Amino acid sequence: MSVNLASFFYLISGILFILALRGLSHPTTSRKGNVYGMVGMGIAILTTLALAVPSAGGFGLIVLGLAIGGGIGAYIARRIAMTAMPQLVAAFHSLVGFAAVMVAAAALYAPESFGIGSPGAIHGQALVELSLGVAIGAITFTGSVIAFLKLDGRMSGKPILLPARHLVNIALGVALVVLVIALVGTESKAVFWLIVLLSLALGVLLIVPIGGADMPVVISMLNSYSGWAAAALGFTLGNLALIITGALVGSSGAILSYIMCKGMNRSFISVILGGFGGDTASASADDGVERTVKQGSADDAAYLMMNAQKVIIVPGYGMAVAQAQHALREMADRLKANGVEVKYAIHPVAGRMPGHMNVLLAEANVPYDEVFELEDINSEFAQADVAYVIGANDVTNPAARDDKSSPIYGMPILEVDKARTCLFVKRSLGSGYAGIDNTLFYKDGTMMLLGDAKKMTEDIVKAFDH
Amino acid sequence: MSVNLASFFYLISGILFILALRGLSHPTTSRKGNVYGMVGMGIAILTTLALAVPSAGGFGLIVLGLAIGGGIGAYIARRIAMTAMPQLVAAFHSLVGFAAVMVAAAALYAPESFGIGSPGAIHGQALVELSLGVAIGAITFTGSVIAFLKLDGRMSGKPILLPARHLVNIALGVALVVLVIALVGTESKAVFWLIVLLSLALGVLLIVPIGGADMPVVISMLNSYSGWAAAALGFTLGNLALIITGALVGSSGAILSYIMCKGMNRSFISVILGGFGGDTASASADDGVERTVKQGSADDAAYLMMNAQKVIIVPGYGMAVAQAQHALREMADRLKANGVEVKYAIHPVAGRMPGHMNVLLAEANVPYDEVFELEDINSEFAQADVAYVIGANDVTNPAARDDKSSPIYGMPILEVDKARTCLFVKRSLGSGYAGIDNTLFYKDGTMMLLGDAKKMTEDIVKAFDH
Amino acid sequence: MDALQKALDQLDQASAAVRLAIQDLANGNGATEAAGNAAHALSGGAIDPFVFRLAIFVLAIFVGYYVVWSVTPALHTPLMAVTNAISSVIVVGALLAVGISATGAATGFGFIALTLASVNIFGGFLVTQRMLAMYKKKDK
Amino acid sequence: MDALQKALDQLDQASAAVRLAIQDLANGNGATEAAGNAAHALSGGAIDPFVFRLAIFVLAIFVGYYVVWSVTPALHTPLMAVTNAISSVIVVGALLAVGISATGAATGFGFIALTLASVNIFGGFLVTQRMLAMYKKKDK
Ligand SMILES: NC(=O)c1ccc[n+]([C@@H]2O[C@H](COP(=O)([O-])OP(=O)(O)OC[C@H]3O[C@@H](n4cnc5c(N)ncnc54)[C@H](OP(=O)(O)O)[C@@H]3O)[C@@H](O)[C@H]2O)c1
Ligand SMILES: NC(=O)c1ccc[n+]([C@@H]2O[C@H](COP(=O)([O-])OP(=O)(O)OC[C@H]3O[C@@H](n4cnc5c(N)ncnc54)[C@H](OP(=O)(O)O)[C@@H]3O)[C@@H](O)[C@H]2O)c1
Repeated sequence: MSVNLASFFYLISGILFILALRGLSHPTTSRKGNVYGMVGMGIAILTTLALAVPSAGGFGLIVLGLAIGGGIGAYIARRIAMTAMPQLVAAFHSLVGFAAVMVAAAALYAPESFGIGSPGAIHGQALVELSLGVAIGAITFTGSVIAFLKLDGRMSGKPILLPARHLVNIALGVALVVLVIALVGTESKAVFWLIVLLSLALGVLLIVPIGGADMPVVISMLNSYSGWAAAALGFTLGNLALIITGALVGSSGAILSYIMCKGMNRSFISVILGGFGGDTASASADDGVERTVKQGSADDAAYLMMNAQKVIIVPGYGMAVAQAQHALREMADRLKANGVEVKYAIHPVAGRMPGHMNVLLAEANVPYDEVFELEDINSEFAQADVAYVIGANDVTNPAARDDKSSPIYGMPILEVDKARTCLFVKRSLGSGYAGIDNTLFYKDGTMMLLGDAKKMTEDIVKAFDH
Repeated sequence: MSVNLASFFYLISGILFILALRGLSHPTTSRKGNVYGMVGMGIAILTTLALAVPSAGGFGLIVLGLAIGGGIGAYIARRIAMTAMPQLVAAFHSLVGFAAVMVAAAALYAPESFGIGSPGAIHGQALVELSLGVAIGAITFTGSVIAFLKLDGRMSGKPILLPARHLVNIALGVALVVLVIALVGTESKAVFWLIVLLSLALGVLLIVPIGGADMPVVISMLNSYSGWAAAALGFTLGNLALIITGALVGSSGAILSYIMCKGMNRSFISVILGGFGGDTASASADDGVERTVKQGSADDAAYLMMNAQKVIIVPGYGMAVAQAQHALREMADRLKANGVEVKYAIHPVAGRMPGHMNVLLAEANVPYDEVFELEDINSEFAQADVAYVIGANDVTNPAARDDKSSPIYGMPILEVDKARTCLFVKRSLGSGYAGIDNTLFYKDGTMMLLGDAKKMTEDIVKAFDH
Repeated sequence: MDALQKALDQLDQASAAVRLAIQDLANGNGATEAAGNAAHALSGGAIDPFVFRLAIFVLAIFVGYYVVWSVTPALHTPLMAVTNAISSVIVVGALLAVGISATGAATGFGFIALTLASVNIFGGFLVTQRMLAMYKKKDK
Repeated sequence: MDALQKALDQLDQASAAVRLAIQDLANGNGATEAAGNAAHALSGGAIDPFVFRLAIFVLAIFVGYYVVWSVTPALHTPLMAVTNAISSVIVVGALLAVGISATGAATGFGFIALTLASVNIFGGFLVTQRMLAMYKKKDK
């Protein structure tokens, strides 16, 4: 295949990736979009094979690699539980990081294959590029691994605050810059692997001080970085598909981080500096006021909701933990069958990743046109008889609206306190991820339904039959 | 200046043009956006001068041309009445078309200056490009001139339907293709000028059958075409600014045409084939039913509005014709001073160009946050006491909603008939641009205020004082 | 003259051939080198600028699509005026014709194009500015 | 060998110089030609591909910005999954390493990269597809 034709195909594949993201503007077009993405990837792979025709042995290896990787990928994709999406994204992400490191290493060991010079005489620009790619790739790798462990609960979500960590990080950063310069000067493989090592360490150190629930921001951020790294690699390879993809992924990660930070009313910097959340110590409980809590049973809740005209369901992280989405859907069905109007309200940072709740509800067959975003439904709570808050906490906390001294002040909330009755399904009176007491629990119109979200919802469904 | 640096600057200028359009997403950012556009143009011009340094004589000519053209442009921009915007855009547009023809001619006569070959040996690709540019440019020129004449009222807005026009146009088109091939083969200047001549004729023939009020669609369409032509020229010159600008202008024209056609519920093809509108013969009046019209005076209107709680003003083309925007603003001020809530409702195709009404209202100092688009205000008519329809007609015609046989059926309308009282300010019971009788005139809640829009509005303001 | 030109051409070719042979010799590995060349070509050296321009053009259409749809309808008239103004960047062509042209005719055409485009540039941007200056918020 | 190379270089230069002289002679108009050359350069022959790539990169960022903002929040999780999948287009680099590499180490690295990227490609697109298949409208 001629180089020009190949470039043309790479361009097409880049455009198909754009169309893949574009499809996500609506559920109905999203499926077609995903197909565009797959076709784009297929074109990129076939074009590369046609351009630099591999030897027979090479071809065998390629098929083997694709088969092994593809098999594992397909297996995981089929089996993974929807509630584990945040972990999965983190895990996949670490793979991209490691793959980038390996590609950079391959380029260093066999520069002729990449057209960037010959061993011992690699172009300077390419070396700079390589080291950038490898450093960001390695940071992405370990960072994502930590994020995965924290999200998957294999590691405590608590921020681990090492002493003098900022200093250590800065020192590592400076060392990396020096090493990169050394690499460009010497093209030494030892220096290269030293860069890899330091970057791996930096990835760990950067992410451990960040609380578990901030991991989505971290993943998005690393995603964005890896996008820029891919684009840089694209410059070296002169590959249009890679340049375009890098820019897309880079923007996507940055925008999602921004959306999350805005949803929490926190600055990106404060997230990255870490130390937030995880410390469930509620320093706020002792303000001297005697506070009473109205506790209810599944029967009470069933009675209240059956006699309501409009119920708004507010799911949160607890619903995901309890896997309560199917029970919830059943409850809603029963209510609807009885003429109750049911809607779902989703906060932009409910759960542990953007869109987390939407996926779970979709899994439970909740039609997406019953699910509303914060801005679209917030005004309706005043007309609702019941707000059924299931496993959500921070995203309903009125302190964000009313208490200027609260650390979450300014974060937009779902105004469930405007509903006639507010039902809270959770296991305790404990606080949410932000570690802040929710005054709503002690309000007049609130009834606490203490228990596991799934169990409680199932009990309510049973109570409908009494 | 090195070529690479120049390309870089052209890229920057292209990006500044993107930012110029981006600024228009909101009035507050739009002014800065316009400055970006100017800077982008400045960069493009200076870069060209630095790259291909002109001789002293050439430099003198350039300054002269810029001074003459710039002076005229600035003078026009300062003096033109806001109501004449549609004409002005058409006129400016014809200039771009003619400039494109001249640039193409210059390239043919002095190909070395453009780096596309030497006289008698111009690259084939460049010749194809040139002829494309010159043909589209010439069509844009005469087409825009006709559009200008129709919009400015110097030529009847009536569609001029020549016999066998489609046949003639097709024949001209075929002849053009043949001539382009001949030009590529021979590089003959005579053929070039023949192309110019035929294209000029085609421009006239294509546009005369189209009714005056369809001219905005025509202008947008020609705008879009000229964008694609500019992009093509950009390919030949290898000029990034030109390629990017061409794509932007091309998209912009196409999207505006689409928006207008959708606002009228007509297909683009039917607009281009022409023959619509202008024939004010109302074939509909004689349906045998005796119809009565309630006519009112300025005093009646003043009384009604002063005692209203909410008045929605619906301006249309007649307001522009009558230059009634300032009087209207005064009326609104008086009403607001008396505690009446006043809002403006703008239909996407009210007036004679997209956004026409908004500019006029802005000129009269109406704050833009009192002005609403169709989707945002249509539900409010039901709560309004008075809809004050001034010089608008088609955009309120309920036939578009209710009468399946009407030629405008399906066009979205402002539902002024939902308001308690509907006041119509116009000079007669005649129809609007679409030539369709408006049944609303004969409805119970309607009161006709027959007269010039400006005069009537001023009379109402005077009546407030009685 | 033509003969001289031809001879030089042949000389060039010969020198290129020798050069290639030396390289092969130096590497002692023709096959890898060839594959490397393909990859190197992939790295951009040999790509026709047309492909790049096409990519830029296509991406600019995407940008145009999104950027224009995000324009608020209230500003559609200024949008038409400003696209008019920026499309006069065709003045770049006119500048080339006037500044460095050889023949009188081309200079003349270029001068006309320059003058017309200038009307548009100044007129377009200024009238847009005038319009935009009128859009005001309600003063509270 | 080096000396031969050098000699050939000089030969090339000389031939280029002669060629230029002939051209000037033929035109009899050095100045115009020079200006023309500048314009021709402007027409792209000599532009560093880096500039084009930069343009493509910048425009793609604009496209990315708009395209991602237009993603509905309900699909932000699939968005993360699919960006993950498409960023594995880095597999292109892995293919080069495995397919045409000379040294064993590079092939090994390439193979690892290829396998990992494949996990991502298949896993990413398929899990996205699985998620998207779940989004349903209310049936009327
Ligand atoms: N989504 C994102 O993209 C994102 C990104 C960054 C940060 N965050 C942060 O994550 C938080 C999300 O808010 P949220 O309201 O969804 O969650 P939350 O505030 O963390 O509250 C979740 C609640 O669920 C309850 N819960 C846990 N397991 C449960 C079970 N099995 N059954 C019943 N209840 C259970 C917990 O209370 P008990 O222990 O009493 O049961 C907890 O209070 C916010 O603070 C947000 O800033 C989210
Ligand atoms: N805006 C665009 O971009 C665009 C594009 C393409 C087509 N169009 C078409 O243009 C039309 C626009 O609708 P529209 O409602 O604004 O206008 P319209 O339907 O054409 O009606 C304008 C009315 O204003 C009245 N009028 C004229 N001069 C007047 C004066 N001096 N004082 C008072 N009244 C006066 C006329 O009635 P009298 O003669 O009785 O006074 C006429 O009925 C639509 O049919 C639309 O499809 C618009």
